[in-house]
Amino acid sequence: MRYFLRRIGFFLATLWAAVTLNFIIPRLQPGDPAEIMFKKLQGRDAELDPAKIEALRAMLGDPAGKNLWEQYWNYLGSLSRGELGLSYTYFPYDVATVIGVALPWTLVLVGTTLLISFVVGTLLGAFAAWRRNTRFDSIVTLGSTFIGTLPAFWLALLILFAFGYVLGWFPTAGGYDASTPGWNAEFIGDAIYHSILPASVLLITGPIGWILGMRNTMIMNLGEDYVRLARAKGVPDTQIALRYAARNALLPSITGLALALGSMLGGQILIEQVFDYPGLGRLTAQAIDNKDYPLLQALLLFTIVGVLLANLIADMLYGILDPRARKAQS
Amino acid sequence: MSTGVTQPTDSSNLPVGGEELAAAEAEAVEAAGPRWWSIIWANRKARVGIVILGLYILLGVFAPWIAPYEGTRTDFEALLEPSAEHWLGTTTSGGDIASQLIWGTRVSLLVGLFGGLFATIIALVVGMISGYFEGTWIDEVLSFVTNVALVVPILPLIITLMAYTEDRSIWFTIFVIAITSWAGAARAKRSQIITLRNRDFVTAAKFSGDRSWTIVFREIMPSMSSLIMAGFFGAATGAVGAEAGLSFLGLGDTSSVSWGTMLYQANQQGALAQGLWIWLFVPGLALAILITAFTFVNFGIDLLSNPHLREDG
Amino acid sequence: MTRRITGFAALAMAGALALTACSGRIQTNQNQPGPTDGNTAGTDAMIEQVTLPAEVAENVGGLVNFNPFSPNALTKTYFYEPLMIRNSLNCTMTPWLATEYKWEGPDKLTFTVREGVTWSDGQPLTPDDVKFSLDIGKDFPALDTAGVWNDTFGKHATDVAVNGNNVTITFSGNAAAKFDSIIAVKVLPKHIWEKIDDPVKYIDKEPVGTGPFTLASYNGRKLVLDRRADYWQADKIKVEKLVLEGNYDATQAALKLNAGGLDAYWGEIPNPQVAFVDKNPTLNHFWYAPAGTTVLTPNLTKAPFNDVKFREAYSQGINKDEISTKATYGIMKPASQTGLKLPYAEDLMPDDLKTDTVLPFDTAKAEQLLDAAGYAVGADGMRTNPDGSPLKIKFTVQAGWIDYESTVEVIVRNLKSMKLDASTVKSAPDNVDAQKKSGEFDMVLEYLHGGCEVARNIGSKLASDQIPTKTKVQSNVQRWNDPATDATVAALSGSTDPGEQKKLVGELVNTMITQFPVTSLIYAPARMIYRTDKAVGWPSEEDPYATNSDMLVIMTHLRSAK
Amino acid sequence: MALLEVKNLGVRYEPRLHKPVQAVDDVSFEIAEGEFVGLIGESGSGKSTLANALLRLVERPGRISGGSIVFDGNDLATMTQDELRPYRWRDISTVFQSSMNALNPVVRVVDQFRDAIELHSDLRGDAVVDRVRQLFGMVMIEEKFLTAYPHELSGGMKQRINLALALVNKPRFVLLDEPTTGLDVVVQRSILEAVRTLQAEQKFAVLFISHDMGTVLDLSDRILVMYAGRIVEEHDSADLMRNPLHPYSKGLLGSYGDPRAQTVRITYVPGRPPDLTREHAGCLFAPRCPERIDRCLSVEPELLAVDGARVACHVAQLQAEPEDGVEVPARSAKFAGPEFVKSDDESKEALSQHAFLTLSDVSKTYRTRNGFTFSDFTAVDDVAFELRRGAVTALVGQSGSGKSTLAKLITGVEKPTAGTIMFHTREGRAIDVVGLRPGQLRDYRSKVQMVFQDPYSSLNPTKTLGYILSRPLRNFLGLSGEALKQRVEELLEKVALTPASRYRNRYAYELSGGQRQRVVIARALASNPELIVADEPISSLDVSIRAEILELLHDLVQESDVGILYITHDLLSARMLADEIIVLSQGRVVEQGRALTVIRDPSDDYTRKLLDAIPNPFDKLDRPA
Repeated sequence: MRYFLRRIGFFLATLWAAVTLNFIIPRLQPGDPAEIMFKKLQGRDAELDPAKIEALRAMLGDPAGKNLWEQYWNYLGSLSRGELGLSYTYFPYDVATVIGVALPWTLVLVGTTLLISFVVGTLLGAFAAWRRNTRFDSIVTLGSTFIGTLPAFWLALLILFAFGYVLGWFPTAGGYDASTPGWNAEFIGDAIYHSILPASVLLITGPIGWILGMRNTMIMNLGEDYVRLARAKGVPDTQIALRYAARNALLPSITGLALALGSMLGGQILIEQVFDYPGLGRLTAQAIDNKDYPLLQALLLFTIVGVLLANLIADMLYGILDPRARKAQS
Repeated sequence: MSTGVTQPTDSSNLPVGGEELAAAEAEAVEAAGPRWWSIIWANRKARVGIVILGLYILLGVFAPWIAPYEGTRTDFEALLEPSAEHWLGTTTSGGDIASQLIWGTRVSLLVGLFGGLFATIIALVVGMISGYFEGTWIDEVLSFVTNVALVVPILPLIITLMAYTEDRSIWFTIFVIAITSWAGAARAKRSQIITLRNRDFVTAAKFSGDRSWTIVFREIMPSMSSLIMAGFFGAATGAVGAEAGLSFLGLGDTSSVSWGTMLYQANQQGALAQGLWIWLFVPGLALAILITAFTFVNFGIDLLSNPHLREDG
Repeated sequence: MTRRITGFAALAMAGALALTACSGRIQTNQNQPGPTDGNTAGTDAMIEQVTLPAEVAENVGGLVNFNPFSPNALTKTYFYEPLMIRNSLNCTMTPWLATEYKWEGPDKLTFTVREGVTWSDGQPLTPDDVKFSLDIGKDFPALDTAGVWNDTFGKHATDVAVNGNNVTITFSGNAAAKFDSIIAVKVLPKHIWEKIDDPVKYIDKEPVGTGPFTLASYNGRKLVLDRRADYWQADKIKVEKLVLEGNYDATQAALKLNAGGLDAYWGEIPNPQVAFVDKNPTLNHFWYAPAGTTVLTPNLTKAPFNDVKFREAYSQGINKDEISTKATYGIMKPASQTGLKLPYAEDLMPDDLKTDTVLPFDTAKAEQLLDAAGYAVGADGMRTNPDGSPLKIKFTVQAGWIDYESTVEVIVRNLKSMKLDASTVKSAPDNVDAQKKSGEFDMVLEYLHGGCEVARNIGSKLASDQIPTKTKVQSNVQRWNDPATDATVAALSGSTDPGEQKKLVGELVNTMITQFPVTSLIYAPARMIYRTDKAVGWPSEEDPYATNSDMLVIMTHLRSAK
Repeated sequence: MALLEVKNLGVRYEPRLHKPVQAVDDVSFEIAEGEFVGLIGESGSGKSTLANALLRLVERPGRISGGSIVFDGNDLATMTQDELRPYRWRDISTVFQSSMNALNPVVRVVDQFRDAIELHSDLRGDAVVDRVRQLFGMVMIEEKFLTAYPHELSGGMKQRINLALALVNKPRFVLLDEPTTGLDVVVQRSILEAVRTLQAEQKFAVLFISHDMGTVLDLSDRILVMYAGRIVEEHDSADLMRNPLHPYSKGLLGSYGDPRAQTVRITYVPGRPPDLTREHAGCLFAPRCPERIDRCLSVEPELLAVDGARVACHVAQLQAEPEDGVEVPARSAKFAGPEFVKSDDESKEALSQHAFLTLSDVSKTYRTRNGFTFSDFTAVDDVAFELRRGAVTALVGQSGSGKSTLAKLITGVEKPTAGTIMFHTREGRAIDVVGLRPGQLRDYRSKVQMVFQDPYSSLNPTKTLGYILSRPLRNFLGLSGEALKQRVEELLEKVALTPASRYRNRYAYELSGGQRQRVVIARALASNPELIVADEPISSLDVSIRAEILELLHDLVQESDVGILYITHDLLSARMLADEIIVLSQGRVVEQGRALTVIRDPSDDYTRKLLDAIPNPFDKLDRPA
């Protein structure tokens, strides 16, 4: 009980701090959204037409007009009512709608690749640990170390260059093309076709962390006495690997997965940028670029709540999976 | 098996007696277990990492002598093919790619060194103090700050902070990277110090009349050196990557040449469409190899704190 | 983040760009590159489909909105039409929904509304629609993009009246300078828009317009428009299907163009000659019209930039040819110090100014002038202020604007060779704007608009009421503050007499070439990159009937290539 | 035929980074069906490696370098793991040393039995649970713990369960590797009782490995003594006590004394075990051996039969079969090395000193919050006693008896919830320890110092000994420069780390355990304290060197007026060092008095229980008191 109260108290306090930071950070940036929007619309080299800028200011509301406290209270007030405001960029759409459009793309792309990476990575890591110091292990660890160090955006550029431009096998931008979004085969096929390149980048770089994490915990677990005892018991190797070492080594990975799923809501800014993928990451980049405060705040809030909830879930999951943690919590 | 215990064997006619035995014991204390550098060096990956890192450092330090031209020079003819004058050709704006690459080493190493250093220092101070005063309000506050820093999405934060600055110097990049990337390490150090704090030698230091500050930074911190080193290299790896990512987004210090800015320029100038693959490929490769080197060195450092991972035999 | 906005952003100007009421003269520039063969022929056949880049950059897909006031309307060009369209190069006027206009004194403007125009729902266009479209900005300042109801550039309107086929706007005073904004006002169907509670937040999913196309489909990514057979000038529209799709970066755009996935593009493609034209010289073309001038802008409130001799001196030592090469692959030519877009605006040049007004690159002369003005070389080999204090110049440039960065690189190198201690500070574009507002900069690059009305481009650049304030970016970034110039600008903006205009422009030009408030570098482009396998008749230097900001006009010129 | 025949077994570690080590060298022995054999060895003797080799659990970089392990006629040493599997747990099972980790922490206890049962028998389902119930009964664990997770069990319970687990398939041979190390004396006792009973019932053969001769002698038929990877003596246990042949065996036996004697004498083996990574010639024990002859330095002794036993010692062999021209000392059961003597008279004298620390009615209650309710736990309950200058007072009790809490209260680390603690300084100043503010506490600590249990964790591994010793000198005495250096060297010499200049710049990890503990004592002495609280200072040291530390502490008290509070669970060592013994149980003082009186004539049941739990090899012999 006390544990729960503490967790929830922490959750709320962190949420408040994050929400406040979330309010402050976008406002640290210089620039007037109306002017920025104007430049965006008119192009870099354009006549500065005061009439148009004024009209835009009137449309978006002038943040310079109110003092920060007032803005802050309004912000907290509307947050508590669940109002996130209207996006500047997609005016007059409200940010929830905008996020709603981008969310499925990120969820599907990042979620799927994350799960696949997790499964593949964990299996490879476990196997590498079990076959420690073999050729397989060296290839997996060395390979994943090297691939893991490749800057993901660069890898994305190379893949885009090779398969998108040189070979022309895959589209170079976007989430779909001619099809109409919805539950129809044409669209799903189209979306999958477009997601192959970004997904491949995420699938190349994704499993690395899981591989190394799993390998390390599993190697440590293999040195534990209960694994030695299992050997002494005559438990067959595969069972030792799976039921003893891997099962226990999996615990941190599973909470890690919960956390990763939480932070997934932030999208993959760089990758989505390179592939021009219509997900939350690109949306975040746009919002930053456009000084779209309402959208940016909502996106950051979304990510923060995602991470916090994931933390909460991870804690509880750990409690369920590891009886030791349960005791520590009570 | 303890292998650190030693005993002399050149026992030529040893009489039975305390004094001489004591003398023999005194001799014996000289031999000790393997030193940390030999543990690291013995690991093949770490060795490769150290060698590569060394080469990069040489390249960075001696860039003015190694690079054919100044990295910022752009007054060559544009789009030259690789040749004796321009080993990797020139960019669309007439920069020598090879020179930019070599000079870029400096920026990445600088970012790695100082970004890693600053992040580690922040993590260290916050983590150490928070951990040592676990349970007090100091810890509550610092842990809270750490946790908030952990949940705030880092990349948007960095981008926002970078966009805020007037002067995008490399030092500001380093600063921003450092203040956004310390939290995880601080948490690790906090939990480490909580275990160390209850070691007898800490209590002993209290009994020796040492004050909290001395205990935290002179007694406990040196025991965490492998964790700190690992944290440093981790942070350095992150910093190098972050700098490249930021530069790639056009938020870097464009007045100095770094691999990230090279990639940015290449991407902006349509290197893909113009087929200038060297321009795009080489900086990323240099970056990847450097990060690999960092990671490999860290493999070696991990062995210090986690003997399980030592690849004996 | 992404710089891929510039292309489509220029397109967005189509519905918004102000045109001025001064006259101009078509000139062809023989120096401009870009082959034009294959662009002039054409048949009367229909063009099956033309594909252009999307007008919106930020497209998460599915957020349909055609409200022309929304920043993110999927198109602002093809549904709602303006009253008249003016070519920003040759300044000719094309009547559109209005057939005629007439100033009845500087405070009364009358348009004659075209007859026989129908909305896409079959209703006829009425003068009431025009009145409604002008009035809407009164109730909703956010929709007053022409500044009809406020005092920007001329006095505000007091009344809009319908009289038969005529719509008359009455102003509280001289409003001549508002003309260009007013002709660009989008005409809305009153019978639909009058029912909308809040047109500012109105999400327009089924647009009813007078334009040449109707909405066929939108899948969140690809906007397909169909030709309207009952368009009022349907005979001029040969394009059966117009597809607006994709916001591309330079690389993708080049690829799409080369592959035929895109028929025209007006964003930046570095080195279009190599990246595009050379790949198929008969079909691939580009034309970069000068839209304005990139000017070196010093901070005139600071020493030594407040010294005209200093400004004159360094202006001699800037290598504009190299800037042209490094920043634009030699496409955009060095610009005239007059601030006028030459040769298009040649007839506005004072008659006595027949010399080449592009300042030559002459470091020796610059140094000589600096010596003469007392900027002596100090012990460290760098020049000092006349009072002996150290002289340092920080050139602030928008980080990430690659052509600007290249330009500044050249300038700083030039300044150094004049023994001036110059350095570059690359700053976020937003920060550069902040500095322009606060006046805390030494030198920046600025854009000097090359529109038809000199009062609103060179005039704005030099008028003291256009000095940026803490909260507002305005044109007079260098902070030129001269009552005589202000008087000239005021006279010019209220003037309708060509002779007087030319005299007044001459005064502004004189200020430019003798006072060097800013130093012209190279022309800034209005790009048009296109292929001619499907459609011909794109604007070119031989036929500069429009720029990329007038796509509606271009649509009426396109003819089938087959 | 013997059940297990080990012949010339060798295990070699060949790590990449270190020099190779022959951890087990040429070891041969036999164990008959149903026989109980003890294996004695101190840290680093290779006994655990031997255990791993017998179970074929040696992992890289170690390997079995030679010899055979014949079990029931089949050589385990050369089998593949697959061939070996049928033998595992059905014929050979084990109880590991670390009871904490041998059970999988995330699996319920019953399921850990299940796989052992199902792998090797036809029992399934409820039959398995029945069998586990039966085993729980055998080791006296309640059935409700069947579904518990390991962390919910106490250390003793875990080890009982491990024992039950080892017996699950009625094995013929059980290897017990230090099964009671780290457990409380009383718990230790009960587990050994369980082993004894079950072995008597089920007649499985046992190899019982321990560092503590006391526990092994008690149970075993036969003893193997291991030193530096070799068996140095093999002897029937009863005879070993009377006639130990190897000097090392004598040294081990000499470290036990009879606490009831008027004057207790115990010996210790000076020096440290050999570094097996170095080349050696001759007998590996020779450097520490008081009976050494020249031959010992050059010729390595073989394990040969002597008087019905086997011993690897030239002297013992020569004593049995003299050789011309080689002189050997006369046979003696006593270790001829240094000896520590404590007489009751000293205690009497010490107790006449006046008290300088007085505890009156001291209680300490910890409050834990559990949801919205609180539960109180009284760690120290109304305790009163006095400490005397120049005297050693032992505070004896099991873990949880409150003795460590008392130490914290006395040193000012924690405050009592009730009662007073008064400290009278040499200068006659009275300090109210309870009322000390943090600033004053520091000053108080210059008078009260601690010696910790684990010398491995109480010395900072990153600091030189010189630094460690300089801190209190600098902080409390304000010494610096040459004076500081000199004082550091004096301290080192005082604890017999000579020459001091050699040690000053050393690190703790370069020292042996005994040496480290001497440094810890030196540090405690640095501030010239009036009271030293020694918390189990010898319990983590090898048995053969414990007396050395006791002697050092004893000498301190004799030489100065410092008082020592000796905290221990071990009545024997309390008797060895202390003048007065205070027995604590559940936070209360249950017995208090002169050391010998408490030992000889305990008035409390608890004290008697503690006394019974002392593993004393001499219980079996009728040694005069």
